[in-house]
Amino acid sequence: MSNAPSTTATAPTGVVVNDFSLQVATANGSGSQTANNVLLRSIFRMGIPVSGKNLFPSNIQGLPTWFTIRASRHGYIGRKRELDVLVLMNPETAAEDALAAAPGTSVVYEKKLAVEKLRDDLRLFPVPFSELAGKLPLPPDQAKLRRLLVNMIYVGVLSDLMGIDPAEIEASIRRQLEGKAKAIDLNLAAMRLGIDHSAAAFQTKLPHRVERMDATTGKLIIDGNTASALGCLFGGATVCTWYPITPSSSLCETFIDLCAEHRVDPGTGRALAAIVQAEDEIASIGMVLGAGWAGARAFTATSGPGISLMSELIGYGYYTEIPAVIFDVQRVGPSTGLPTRTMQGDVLICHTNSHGDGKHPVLFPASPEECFTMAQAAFDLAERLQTPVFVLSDLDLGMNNWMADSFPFPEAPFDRGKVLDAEGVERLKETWGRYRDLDGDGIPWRTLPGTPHPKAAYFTRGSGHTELAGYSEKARDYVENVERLARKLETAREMLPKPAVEERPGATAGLLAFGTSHYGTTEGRDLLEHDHDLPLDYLRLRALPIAREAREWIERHDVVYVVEQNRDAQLAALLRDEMPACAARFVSVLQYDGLPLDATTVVDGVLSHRGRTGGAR
Amino acid sequence: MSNAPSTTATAPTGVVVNDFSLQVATANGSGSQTANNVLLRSIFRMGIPVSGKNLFPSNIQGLPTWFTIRASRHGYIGRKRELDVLVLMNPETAAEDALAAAPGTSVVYEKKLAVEKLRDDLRLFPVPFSELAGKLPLPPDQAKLRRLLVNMIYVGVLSDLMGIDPAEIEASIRRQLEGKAKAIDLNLAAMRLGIDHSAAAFQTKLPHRVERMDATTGKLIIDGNTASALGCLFGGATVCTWYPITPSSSLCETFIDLCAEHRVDPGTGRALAAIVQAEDEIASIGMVLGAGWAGARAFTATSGPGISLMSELIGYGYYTEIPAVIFDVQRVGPSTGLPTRTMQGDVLICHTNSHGDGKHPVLFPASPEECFTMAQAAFDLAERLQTPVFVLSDLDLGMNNWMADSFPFPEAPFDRGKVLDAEGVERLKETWGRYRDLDGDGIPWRTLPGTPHPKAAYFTRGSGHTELAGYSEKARDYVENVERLARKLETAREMLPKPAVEERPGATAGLLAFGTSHYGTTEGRDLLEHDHDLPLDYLRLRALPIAREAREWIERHDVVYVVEQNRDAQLAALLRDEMPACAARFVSVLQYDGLPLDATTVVDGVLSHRGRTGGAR
Amino acid sequence: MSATLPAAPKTNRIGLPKADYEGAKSTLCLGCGHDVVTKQIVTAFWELGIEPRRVAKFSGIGCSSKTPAYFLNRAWGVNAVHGRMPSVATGALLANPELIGIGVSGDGDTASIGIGQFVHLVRRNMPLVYVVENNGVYGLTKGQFSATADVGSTLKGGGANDLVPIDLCGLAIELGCGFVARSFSGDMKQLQSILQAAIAHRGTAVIDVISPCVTFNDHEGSTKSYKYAKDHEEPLHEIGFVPYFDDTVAEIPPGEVMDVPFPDGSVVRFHSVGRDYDPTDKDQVLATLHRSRTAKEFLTGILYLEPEKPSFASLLNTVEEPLTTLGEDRLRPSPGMLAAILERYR
Amino acid sequence: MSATLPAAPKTNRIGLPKADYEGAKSTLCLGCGHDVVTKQIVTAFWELGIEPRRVAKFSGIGCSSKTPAYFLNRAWGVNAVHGRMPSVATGALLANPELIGIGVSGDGDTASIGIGQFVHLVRRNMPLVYVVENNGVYGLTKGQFSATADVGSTLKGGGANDLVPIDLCGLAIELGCGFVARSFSGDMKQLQSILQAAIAHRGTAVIDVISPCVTFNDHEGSTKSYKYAKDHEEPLHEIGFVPYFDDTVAEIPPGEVMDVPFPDGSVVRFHSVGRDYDPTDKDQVLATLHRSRTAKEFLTGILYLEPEKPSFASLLNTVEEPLTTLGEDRLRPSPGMLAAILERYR
Ligand SMILES: Cc1ncc(C[n+]2csc(CCOP(=O)(O)OP(=O)(O)O)c2C)c(N)n1
Ligand SMILES: Cc1ncc(C[n+]2csc(CCOP(=O)(O)OP(=O)(O)O)c2C)c(N)n1
Ligand code: SF4
Ligand code: SF4
Ligand SMILES: [Mg+2]
Ligand SMILES: [Mg+2]
Repeated sequence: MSNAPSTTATAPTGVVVNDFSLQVATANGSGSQTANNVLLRSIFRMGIPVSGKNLFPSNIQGLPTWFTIRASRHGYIGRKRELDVLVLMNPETAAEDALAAAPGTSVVYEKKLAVEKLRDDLRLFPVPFSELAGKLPLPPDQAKLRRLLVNMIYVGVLSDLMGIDPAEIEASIRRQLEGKAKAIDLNLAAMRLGIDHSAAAFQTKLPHRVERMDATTGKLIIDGNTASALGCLFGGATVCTWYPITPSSSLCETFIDLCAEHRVDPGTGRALAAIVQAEDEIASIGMVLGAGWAGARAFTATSGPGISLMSELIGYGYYTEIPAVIFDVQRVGPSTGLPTRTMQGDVLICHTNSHGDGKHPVLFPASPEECFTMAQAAFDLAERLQTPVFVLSDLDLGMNNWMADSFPFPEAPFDRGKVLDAEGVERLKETWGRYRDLDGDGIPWRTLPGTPHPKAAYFTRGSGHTELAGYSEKARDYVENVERLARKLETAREMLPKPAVEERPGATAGLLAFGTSHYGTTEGRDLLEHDHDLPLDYLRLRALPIAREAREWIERHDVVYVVEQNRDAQLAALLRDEMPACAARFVSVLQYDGLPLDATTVVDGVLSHRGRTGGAR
Repeated sequence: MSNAPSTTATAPTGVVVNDFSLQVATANGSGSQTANNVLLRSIFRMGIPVSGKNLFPSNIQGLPTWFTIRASRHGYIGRKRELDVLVLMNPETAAEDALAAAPGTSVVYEKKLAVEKLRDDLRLFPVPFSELAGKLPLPPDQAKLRRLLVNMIYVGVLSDLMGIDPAEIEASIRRQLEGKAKAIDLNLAAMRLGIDHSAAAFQTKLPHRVERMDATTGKLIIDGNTASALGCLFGGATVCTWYPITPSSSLCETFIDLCAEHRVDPGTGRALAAIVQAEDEIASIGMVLGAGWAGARAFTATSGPGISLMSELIGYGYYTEIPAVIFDVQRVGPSTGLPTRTMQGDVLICHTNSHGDGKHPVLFPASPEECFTMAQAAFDLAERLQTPVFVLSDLDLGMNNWMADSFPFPEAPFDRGKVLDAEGVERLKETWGRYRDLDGDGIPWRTLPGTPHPKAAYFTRGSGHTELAGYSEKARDYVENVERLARKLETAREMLPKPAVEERPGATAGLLAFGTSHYGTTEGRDLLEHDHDLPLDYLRLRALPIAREAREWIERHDVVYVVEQNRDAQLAALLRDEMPACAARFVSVLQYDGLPLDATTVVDGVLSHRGRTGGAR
Repeated sequence: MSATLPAAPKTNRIGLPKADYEGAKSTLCLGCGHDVVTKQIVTAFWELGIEPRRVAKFSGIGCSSKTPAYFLNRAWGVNAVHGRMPSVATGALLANPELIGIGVSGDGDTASIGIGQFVHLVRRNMPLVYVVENNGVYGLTKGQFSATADVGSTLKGGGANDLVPIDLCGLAIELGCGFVARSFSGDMKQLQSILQAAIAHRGTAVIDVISPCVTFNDHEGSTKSYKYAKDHEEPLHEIGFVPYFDDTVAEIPPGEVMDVPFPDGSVVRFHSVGRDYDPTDKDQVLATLHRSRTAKEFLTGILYLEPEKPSFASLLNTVEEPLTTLGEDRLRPSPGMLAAILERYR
Repeated sequence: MSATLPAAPKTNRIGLPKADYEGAKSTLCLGCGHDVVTKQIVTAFWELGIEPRRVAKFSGIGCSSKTPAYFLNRAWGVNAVHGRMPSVATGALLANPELIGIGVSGDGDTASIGIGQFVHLVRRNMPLVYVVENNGVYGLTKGQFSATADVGSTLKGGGANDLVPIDLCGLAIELGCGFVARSFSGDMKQLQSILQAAIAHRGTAVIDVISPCVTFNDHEGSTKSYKYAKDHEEPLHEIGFVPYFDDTVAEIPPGEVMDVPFPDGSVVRFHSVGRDYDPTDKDQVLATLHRSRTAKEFLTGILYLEPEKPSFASLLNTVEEPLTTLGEDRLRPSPGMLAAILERYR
């Protein structure tokens, strides 16, 4: 076995431009986040579609962490299973990572880790990172800072090896460390150290190159939770209650920051929003329901365990018809599961939440811009439909950095739904009842506490009630009420965001995805078409219950591949129930290993089904 | 309009023997319960199949209550929608009840209520109950007691009008009031007062008559909760934790009483079971899981709101693989709903409980004897499968009095499942891992805390873990683990109670029911066969996930009518997901008004579907 | 025909008759303590002349929790789920701070399933009159012991409680609650003064009212029966509440007097009944309470009072108007602002 | 080659080396207070010579709640869900009363989401050593304030807490807990004695250990930092724990001494450090605690001790052996008995 590192290896056979997946392996809390974000942003600033995914442990310091940057001139920003470039900084995982790499993978690594002893079929770039860091002009007591700066050295190395413009790196560092002059200087020095070392040490560069293009103008680099928080801000949320839980915490924390800046009453200096860190999730949802009942736009954000805990009160909100917005940033369940991995595992529990009957509107944002727009839509829908509305994001969307379209300014006024003021009560007082369906759409009219009219008040209860909100155990009152609630869901169906559809002429089978399954699915679809001559139609579901358009689309296809990130094929189960006549057409393509869905899963899933069914289109 | 009461009405056109539905309308807390039970038991003692259903309000005193007794020489003991005999004692509901009665209904009523002013198409039997009660030999300060005894007067009246043997009434009173000599005497006096008055006042008796037959020998009159509690006693439950909630409370309260009698260690006088009234449902299930983890047979009983609250910990129990038995005595949801009405509304939430993926074994007892046997089976299954097991009863089964088959003594020893003692650990120590599938059935081996072997201990966590119970966030560990859990559910499928099947030669359609839907469904099936010439096969599902036998049965039928007591057709949804190829065959027949399912619902449901589909068999 | 006109009904300071403060007919058992408390609540709001529409009523689940339907029909009410009234009330009152919140709960609803939310409500000092109708049992589920049942108190069917009770007043004081009272549904006058003072208090006001369950816990052997409470009640003081709008001097018997003023100008006047008791001295209060527990005394009165304690609403420093009424103009930043924010993500 | 044999490892009274009491490698941050507490737990069980397999470890969710995996590998452990450790522990210990239970929780796990179960655990006096590793923040979710954060304490990123903290010790004492201690992960000797005494106590033993979060709450402005705790710690006494099997006299400095005996013959010996403090006088204890809060003193020691309080296990009066081992013979009534029972339903 030759242990020669790649400096002496043969030159790269072919150069690949703007199409690679790069993974940096470090330890949690080692400060690599800044370096990785600088890397990401530099590529973005060079006009190349890019995304960054942070694979971090459920601990605070010391455990392995991997950051993956995907650049794609084709615009693919989902996770790619195959890695092209590795940066190995963590002694704990270096061997395992190196051994798992595909032959030919380029590996930049801390020289001491001696990866060359393990493999001779990789392109190896050993770098004496800690030695280099020792050269940084720092007083000896700044060992910790030195450890941080090591990370910026690999940024420099990659700049040289891959052609990332140092000017963009510099600009990114300046932006990232906004105003901290000393830190900026040190980081720039570290970067240059990396560039210089690499330039001298490696004549042969990486086959994966970065070249300027123009595909990111006007785009953002942003995570979904920030986008959702912005949606709440622009959507007029005034009450936010939360209990910290990964991966949802940053949604509310960002909302707090945004409110500190944008929700201060100019006259009095007082807050235009009430934000409460509750004692637990049951209290958060209780407060949201109280606020929604009083007439505020209220939301909470949580993840699976929080949804489980909220179940009783969510059912209460459904039956009492109180507007509420619940962001579920999904992580891997069941139970505590893998708190720092991604999953689409709460589809079923959210749509059918609580005991007894009940179905709830669920929105599926697939991108930061949809987090922004759907957050706003959720408040409109919750107030219009008078019911809890779920926004189902996930860790991948919520916490990772995505290249995103810019966010449109919302021109439409808030839809506050059917609220009667004193005048309205006066006008309707003979016919109005809190739970009476005056319009045939299943949605009753409500009044807000405090409305100055002696007939405006009503009583809210989670037990049986009449149209006039009186207590009732009568069979007929109950049946009429829950049938109206079912009718209301049909009304919702027409109001919810419509599916996004892409057709291929002649395709009789289609792929159906939602949320972040979009990325692997669309990329897989392209691969199926180009590499396997298998064009497929595509529908991205944007809400539950499914729209008429989605039903019709499904009816038009012989086979519908339902792509989900959970074991139990939860969406497929709901679709089979919605469309029994089409139940057998649904073929599940599943990934549930906690990693974002990749195109290979989709390609393999579809092809293996084709194999099973004879390969017919 | 003639106001003539039935004493002057024409004689009954035809006598109907042992086939009627009788309803007594009183007020809650008025003490009619004793009288009604005496009535029920007297008919039972005369050898006639009978059941009693109490329709009571969610309050303690003063609101309307209806008690229905159904006697049927054919053995039908489900609810009958059509009532033959009314006893109207409650001024609050008399008019409404009378107006709702079908023409020809026999009505016994407190004379003061003047029902004759409302209808002339009923058989009317006015009785001056309070006047008669005045004649009872009671001191004047015993007004309350007098109000109670009024109820025994209507028992006497009905005895005379319907032919209920006074000797059996007397025996029933003696049994009901066991040992309370004075109370027995007074009740007997009240009964005789009723008999005598009726004999004198009404020459024409009721067309519905009671005649001795021999269909109840060896049978019991018992409610499902008592039967379940007995099942827990004989099933070896040693830890019971609970939080009161209608309609489940009596299950645990009976268990407490049974333990006081049968679970006292003869040597020490100390308890052989720990029973805790917890502070809420989250604590109850937490304690059950703690006890199950330690190796005890532990259970809790609750209803829908409790299940919602328990969701987080149920998912924990699933993922950590801890035995637990949860009785859900269902009531009407969503939310607080109708706490004193019945429903099968928790099928979905129980089977798919909690966030993330997860499916749980659910047993469906349909009778007291199944409450008894399935309670025991649940402990065996929970320990064998190492997972929470649900026993899904409902208010109708749990709280009403049913004629039931006697309970078989359980001869088999407890199945404590795969537990390794010190010796076992020693033997397997090289291969054993807490979550390792040594047998290929998805079920690992566990050790109990305290086992004296240095390698016996392991750590239980709701987060990701390896086969050796170590913490893990690795994709492969996670996937292998949840796939094993899925495999375990397949093992469960084969172990769970098999469906009960009844075939009709040549039938290509079938009825599928579960739990208390059994009664209305089988009666409806007979009606469909006899009155509409429509023989149908029948399958009663006894557990989820469904057995192979049930799948095959479904595959053999073109149309499967799935009868459920909920709005959302929850079981049908699960079946469609289980058997996509058959999804379109499932036709739902639903009743969700809080009343026990009746045969008319089934007949109407099937016929209207037949109408829709052209009436083909 | 000659007939005198019916006398115009008596009205309060905002011109409303008492009937406008009543609710639906109670469905509780005849004689239930809770119905008595309901009446006192009606009277308190009426006497204070508070517009019914400004009141928001909250409860959990239980017989006690049904009562908000039985008072102030013209106020909005929420019958939440079991034990979660505090969070629902908190959300509503944060959303609309103009509402005057009153919550009614039971000992099961508060001390058992709801103790967590109770603790955090008190910790936040959310302005809410929190009445616990304490009967030591779960009435609505037919008489099981709750967590406030005393050691040795028996169930109707026999069986004595052997777990130490949670003393909600002691707990609230220890948690820093600024208004903690205990009363008895049989002591209407005292309860009335306490309720009025509680309504004036701008923070969480905990009132633990012993309110006997005549159906399940009013027997010999119960320590929450009418008889037991009557026999053992020990008022700490007589209480007079003088609302800010009242210039008449409160009619109080002679004796030692201590006035505690409220920020709005109302005054709670304590008239000693022989005891040396200072309701503003926390340690003395707790020690007295503990002694009384051992002595099986049933102390009533405003046990602890600290009217100036900052409430959660003030800590959050939200605008004075209801958040519910704010429109796009106040809530939605401008297009330019959106552009500026997004610039950070390029 | 000449080499001396390695010295045989030191063993405890049941002959086990300390290594047999250790756990998996910690994954907490370097310097986290929780790791220090872990070490003391290892030492305590080792010194007391308790068989590891007899110990049952419990926790909720949080950095602190991870620690049961880091001690006593040979004991069974349960990492439950957030805030629900008390119920899971209760169930396990009722099922098998031979187990010695120790629970480790965080301030978020206990005082926020878990306060309800904490209150009821204490109320039941379920035998369990309940260690709260209190750092005033949610470590695992990156440093938000918990319900024990002091007023005025700041977050790392700025922002001060303005809600009054829940004092878990004050609460436990008010609820009648028989063993309430507060300590500091930096005061290893005291913590060791407290842990040993707690393990000997047959009821709930609450130990609130200030255990700094070096990553999120160890800065200037925090009142739960190492520096703040060190600077403000005020031990109430020195504590010596003399286990029942130990006949050597505990080494204590001269001064005033108070011995509190345990039912098993162990003794907790308090050595006054100048203060007049009686840990068995509840009112004095509470008043001292309240005064110290106002004075911003950080009192440590066994604040309150009442070793004879009956535990839940004894109230339930279950058999002494584990319920888990009982078979059909003890649990299943006879066929005749079934027949007799059923006869009642005919
Ligand atoms: C989650 C949940 N668990 C249990 C119940 C059943 N339940 C209804 S009321 C009640 C207790 C009420 O007791 P308390 O609060 O003391 O009120 P009271 O009836 O005594 O006035 C219980 C346990 C419920 N409604 N919801
Ligand atoms: C139901 C639920 N909600 C929220 C979380 C997220 N979470 C994990 S640990 C934690 C707080 C831990 O704080 P603390 O108990 O003080 O422990 P520390 O990390 O500070 O030691 C939270 C909120 C969770 N795991 N489960
Ligand atoms: S059961 Fe008790 S608490 Fe409930 S209404 Fe009747 S008397 Fe009142
Ligand atoms: S984050 Fe804080 S509490 Fe958690 S391990 Fe690190 S130092 Fe300890
Ligand atoms: Mg009560
Ligand atoms: Mg903490």
